[in-house]
Amino acid sequence: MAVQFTFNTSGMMMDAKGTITGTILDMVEELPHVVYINGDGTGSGNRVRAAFDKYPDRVLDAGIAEANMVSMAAGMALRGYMPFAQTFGPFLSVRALDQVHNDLAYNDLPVRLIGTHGGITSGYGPTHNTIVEFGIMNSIPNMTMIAPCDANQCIKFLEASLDWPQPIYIRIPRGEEPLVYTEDYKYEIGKAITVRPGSDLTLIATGSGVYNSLQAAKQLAEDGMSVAVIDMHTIKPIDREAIINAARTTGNIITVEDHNVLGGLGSIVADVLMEAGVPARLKKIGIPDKFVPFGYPDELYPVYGFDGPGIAATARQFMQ
Amino acid sequence: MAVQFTFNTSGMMMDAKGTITGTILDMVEELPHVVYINGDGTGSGNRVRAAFDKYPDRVLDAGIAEANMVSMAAGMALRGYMPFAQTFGPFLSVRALDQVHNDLAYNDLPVRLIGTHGGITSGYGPTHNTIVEFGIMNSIPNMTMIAPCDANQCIKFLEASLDWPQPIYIRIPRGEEPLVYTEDYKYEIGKAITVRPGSDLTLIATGSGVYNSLQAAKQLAEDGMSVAVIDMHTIKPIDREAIINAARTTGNIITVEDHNVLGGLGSIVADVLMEAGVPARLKKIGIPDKFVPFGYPDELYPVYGFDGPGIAATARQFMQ
Amino acid sequence: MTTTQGANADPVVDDGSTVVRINSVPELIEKAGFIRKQLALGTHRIGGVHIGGPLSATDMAVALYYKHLGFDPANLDDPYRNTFILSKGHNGILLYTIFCDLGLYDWDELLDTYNTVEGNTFGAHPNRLHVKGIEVSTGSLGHGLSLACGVAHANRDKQIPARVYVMLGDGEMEEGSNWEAIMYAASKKLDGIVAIVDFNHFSASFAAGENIVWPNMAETFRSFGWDAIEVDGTDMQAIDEVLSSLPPVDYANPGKPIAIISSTTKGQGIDYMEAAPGAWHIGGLSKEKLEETYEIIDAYTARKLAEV
Amino acid sequence: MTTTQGANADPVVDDGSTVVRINSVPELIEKAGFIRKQLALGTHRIGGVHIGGPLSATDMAVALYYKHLGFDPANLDDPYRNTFILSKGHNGILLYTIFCDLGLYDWDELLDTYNTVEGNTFGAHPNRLHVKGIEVSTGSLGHGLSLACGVAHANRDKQIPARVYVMLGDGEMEEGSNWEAIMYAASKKLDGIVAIVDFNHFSASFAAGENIVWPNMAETFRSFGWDAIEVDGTDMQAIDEVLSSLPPVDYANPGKPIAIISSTTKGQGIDYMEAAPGAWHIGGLSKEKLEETYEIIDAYTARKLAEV
Ligand SMILES: Cc1ncc(C[n+]2csc(CCOP(=O)(O)OP(=O)(O)O)c2C)c(N)n1
Ligand SMILES: Cc1ncc(C[n+]2csc(CCOP(=O)(O)OP(=O)(O)O)c2C)c(N)n1
Ligand SMILES: [Mg+2]
Ligand SMILES: [Mg+2]
Repeated sequence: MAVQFTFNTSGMMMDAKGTITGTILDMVEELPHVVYINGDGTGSGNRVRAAFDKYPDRVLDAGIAEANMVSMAAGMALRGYMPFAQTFGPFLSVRALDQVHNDLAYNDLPVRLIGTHGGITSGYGPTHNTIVEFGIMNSIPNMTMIAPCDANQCIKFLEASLDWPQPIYIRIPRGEEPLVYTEDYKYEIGKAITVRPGSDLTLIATGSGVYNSLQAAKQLAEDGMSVAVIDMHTIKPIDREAIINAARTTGNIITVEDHNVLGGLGSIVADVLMEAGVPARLKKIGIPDKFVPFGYPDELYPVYGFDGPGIAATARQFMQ
Repeated sequence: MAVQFTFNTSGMMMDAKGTITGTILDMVEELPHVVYINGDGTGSGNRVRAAFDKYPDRVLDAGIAEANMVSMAAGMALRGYMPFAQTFGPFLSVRALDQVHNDLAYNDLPVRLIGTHGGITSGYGPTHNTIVEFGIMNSIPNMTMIAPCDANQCIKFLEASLDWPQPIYIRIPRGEEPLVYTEDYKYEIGKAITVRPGSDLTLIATGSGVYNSLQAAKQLAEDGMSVAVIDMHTIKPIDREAIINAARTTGNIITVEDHNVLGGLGSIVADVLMEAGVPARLKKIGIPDKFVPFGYPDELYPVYGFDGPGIAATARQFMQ
Repeated sequence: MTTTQGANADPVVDDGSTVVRINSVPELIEKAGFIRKQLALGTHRIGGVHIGGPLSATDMAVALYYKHLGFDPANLDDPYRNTFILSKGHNGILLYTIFCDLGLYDWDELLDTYNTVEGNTFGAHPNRLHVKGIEVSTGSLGHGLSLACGVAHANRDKQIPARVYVMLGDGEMEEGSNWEAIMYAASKKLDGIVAIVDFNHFSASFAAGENIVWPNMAETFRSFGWDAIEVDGTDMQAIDEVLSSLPPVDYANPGKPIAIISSTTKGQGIDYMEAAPGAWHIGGLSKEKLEETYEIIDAYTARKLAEV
Repeated sequence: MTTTQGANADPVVDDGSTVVRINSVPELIEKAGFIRKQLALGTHRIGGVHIGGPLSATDMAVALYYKHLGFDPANLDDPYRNTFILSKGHNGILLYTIFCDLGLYDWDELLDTYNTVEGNTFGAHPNRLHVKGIEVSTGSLGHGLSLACGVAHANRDKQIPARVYVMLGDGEMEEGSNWEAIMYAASKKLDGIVAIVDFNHFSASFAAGENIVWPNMAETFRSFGWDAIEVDGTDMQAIDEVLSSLPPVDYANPGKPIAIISSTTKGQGIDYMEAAPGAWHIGGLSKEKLEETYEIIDAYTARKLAEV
């Protein structure tokens, strides 16, 4: 069901990474089974360090040893704990993949991995970017893959995660992202949210793509195009119904993601549509299967056309 | 262009793993830049051990340390060598993924990784199976992903690989697979081979799926169904033309792979078709996104319907 | 639940638990002989089983499961239990064999359905979701110590003074992930952890020192801040003494995590396997060979009994 | 190609190469002072640069690039060259700065285009496909020693007696992959490898010993079969002596790979950074702060000069 939201046009920024960390530390205080694990990111003189000192067995720092970090989290989950382990995305989803695959997915343990600097937002180049984890987690049984679009949704996701029995990989950007949602809303893992209705074209976006897609939709509205925007915050399990519905209602779909276009949201949408046999036109916006240059997203997003104007331009071309 | 082959109905078995190893060791003898690296698989009293003793700097065994194995191979490639590194698939594609991603793909070095026991052929359960590497490698820029269908094709692939400038991940089954090809043929990385023409339905298969698909096509021919079989030995870069052509000529496609149906060959085919906007019906045969029980392929393949009769049954249903 | 541990059983508890505790070293040696014969039987009935590693780890595993772990088949989820993690997961058959002996499973169930889809209980690598008594699914080497760090943190968080025993292979120690866990465990004084390296002098391909060289594994552990004890892993008396001598887990006065380097031979107890450990990493036995092998094991067990 | 290495340059070769060789310790110290100031300039002009690590590694890098490596800007692909691998890739700016000084690049190119799409040469982590003189692209920690194993095998296969220097961080040594390479290099006597740990007593978050504890890193290396040398990495004289004392690479008489544990402080040479290494893992400098920082560096350099 399409729930309607006014989206935040103020461009108000909020730190997704900080929000997540803070929320988990709140949980640590309230819930004795919640664990927070960092990987040499504890810092000093901050709230994480204070918690690290206060809870020596529940707020941990594995150091620069991500394999140990992930398996250790699994070890705590074996004893009924729910660990949230956070560091740069590639060091969880790529470096520690054997641990994710075996100790989390195959053992089916409710560990939550929070990969920061998702997509090309790191600014630190391909070793610190992760344009591959949608594809990776999609192929691993038992995994759930989430990419919230703003700091508030991170809180919603964290609450929802407490009841989710399986391992979750959550990807967030670097931090300081514009807010998408202004009003409260119901959040459910695996249920896409229609943030803007429309009848000509649907933008199916995830993570940072949602805000940019809303900007594009607004621009396109000025041209008289009615553009729906779906926040596909859950990449796996994918919301097939929402995709099929988009195909049926608008017939034209553009996917928007800060991820390799091979194996990412766009590919998953294609997969769902082909399997369902619902005809639709599809265009994917994302990273064109290459290692991107160095630079921050402000500079890089326009290069790959997933800032608002870039998405709008692609949409105009697609709908000609 | 469809080249036609008589396929091997004798069911003659040939050891793909042994063939690959033997061929690489031949190359080591002939080509001073070829390197062979194993991961505690050198054994004793065999040809690999003899070469290991004879070429202490070109036939190596990294021990049970796959991360070091892959990066070390990259180090040799930095100096102009072409290393072939072979061990169980998951320990290359999953365990050492950070090394594959950064030292091979990002550094763009011509290392060849040979992941054995591909798919669910290991018989050793999910820690030794790899039903994820098509999805993984597909999302990593610069990677080439190959899955030969028989021992002879392994030789063809190895020859072709000598001129390929980028890193390659090659997946082979456990060993002792039936031969698909009897006659000689031209092999090119990235060019699918139509091993059997047909007009009603196309089976697009890879690896062990090719032989089984040919068996199915033969059975279906008896029912009067004209079934084409394509050997999609290269998963990345995918042969778009072959897929689009199959959609245009038969309109019905079934993909056959020993891989998770999420992110594998079937998903890639769906992606290509949606992007091209060519209408076709698609059905994917593979592992249904779960960790499979323990057992050998003889027992497991029928469970997932990718033995010959299983594929034929799916095809009959699909074409009703 | 009653256990079928045979004549050697000495249930010492009266709290309704079914913990088996064999206190006598000769009886432990006999039990090890029995387990070896059952492993041989499995190798015959199943074929293609990892056998060299299970045999070298048998004495240590028997000392643990029949005495030091306090393993309670009727209370597998006891939060106060000691944990055993089989990091070298390819030795799953060793645990299944012990579990059958302890009454958790029938012998025929193990021997008829091992590694079959039909049974899907006993895989070539142990799966915690399929096999009662398995703490964690393993198979990819180099995970057990990290998992143990997590369990040890959990125990300490709950102030449960339990041990976490991790069984590793000498070849397995080549995995770097182990060393991450080793430096972490020492740094955090996770002294409930006992790493047992079944140093059977063989990986899947190489005799110790033939490829990767360990100058002195105990010293290496110590250099990371662990205590390390070297023991003859074929001497039940010595094993029992080492396991008995471990200091108590006392969170108020934390010590160091402890490594036990247990020196053995791959295929321990079956001479022709010891002589060709590479061939017997995985193997199968014909009916005739099985009979011969039973005799070899009996003779070995008798020798070991004579030594105490 | 001519180099612009300034007054300290002492090109000793006459074979057409442009190798820079500064033999005098005071001149190396002066060069280190100059590099530190250029790093400070970069930190001002660019902002948001990894700075603490580059500063602590400066003396070692200067000793290598201006003397011991025989680095030849005009002959970067020389198959006989010594190799330098920056395993702690986040210190790329240190190499770029040296490369500018050696004439491989213009200062403005570095300072104006660092980490921009437009330039796409100088990334936050060095990319061998974009930057001349970079041997291998790094950034994910714990890869350099394994890469070095490959280069060392290649050199030995061709009987090229060259060295492979790998610069690592103390925090980086927490990655298990390093220890795989360490056991492998010792086992295969890859004695061309020199691992230099810039032990600056800080990772990104923790002072040494605050989280992961190293009882004695040199001992740990030795336990794996390496030679290990501890040096004051802020004392150019000592650095020069250690690098000069390394035995020749002689494949007929292989020795052990060598670890140099170089003791430094994160932010070395800039007192306010040394006092707050966590804040200066990455940093930026205002114009005023830059001027002040130049003075601090000059004073530091003068002190170091006075000590020799
Ligand atoms: C990460 C990983 N790499 C490789 C293997 C394949 N493998 C299974 S057993 C084995 C040899 C193990 O030797 P060791 O640890 O000494 O065990 P044991 O001798 O006790 O059987 C290998 C290489 C694996 N299971 N996991
Ligand atoms: C595998 C990996 N994990 C984490 C990081 C993030 N990271 C970059 S620098 C750094 C701290 C490194 O500390 P150290 O090795 O001591 O370097 P230095 O003090 O010389 O800067 C971390 C954790 C990384 N680059 N790679
Ligand atoms: Mg062994
Ligand atoms: Mg440091």
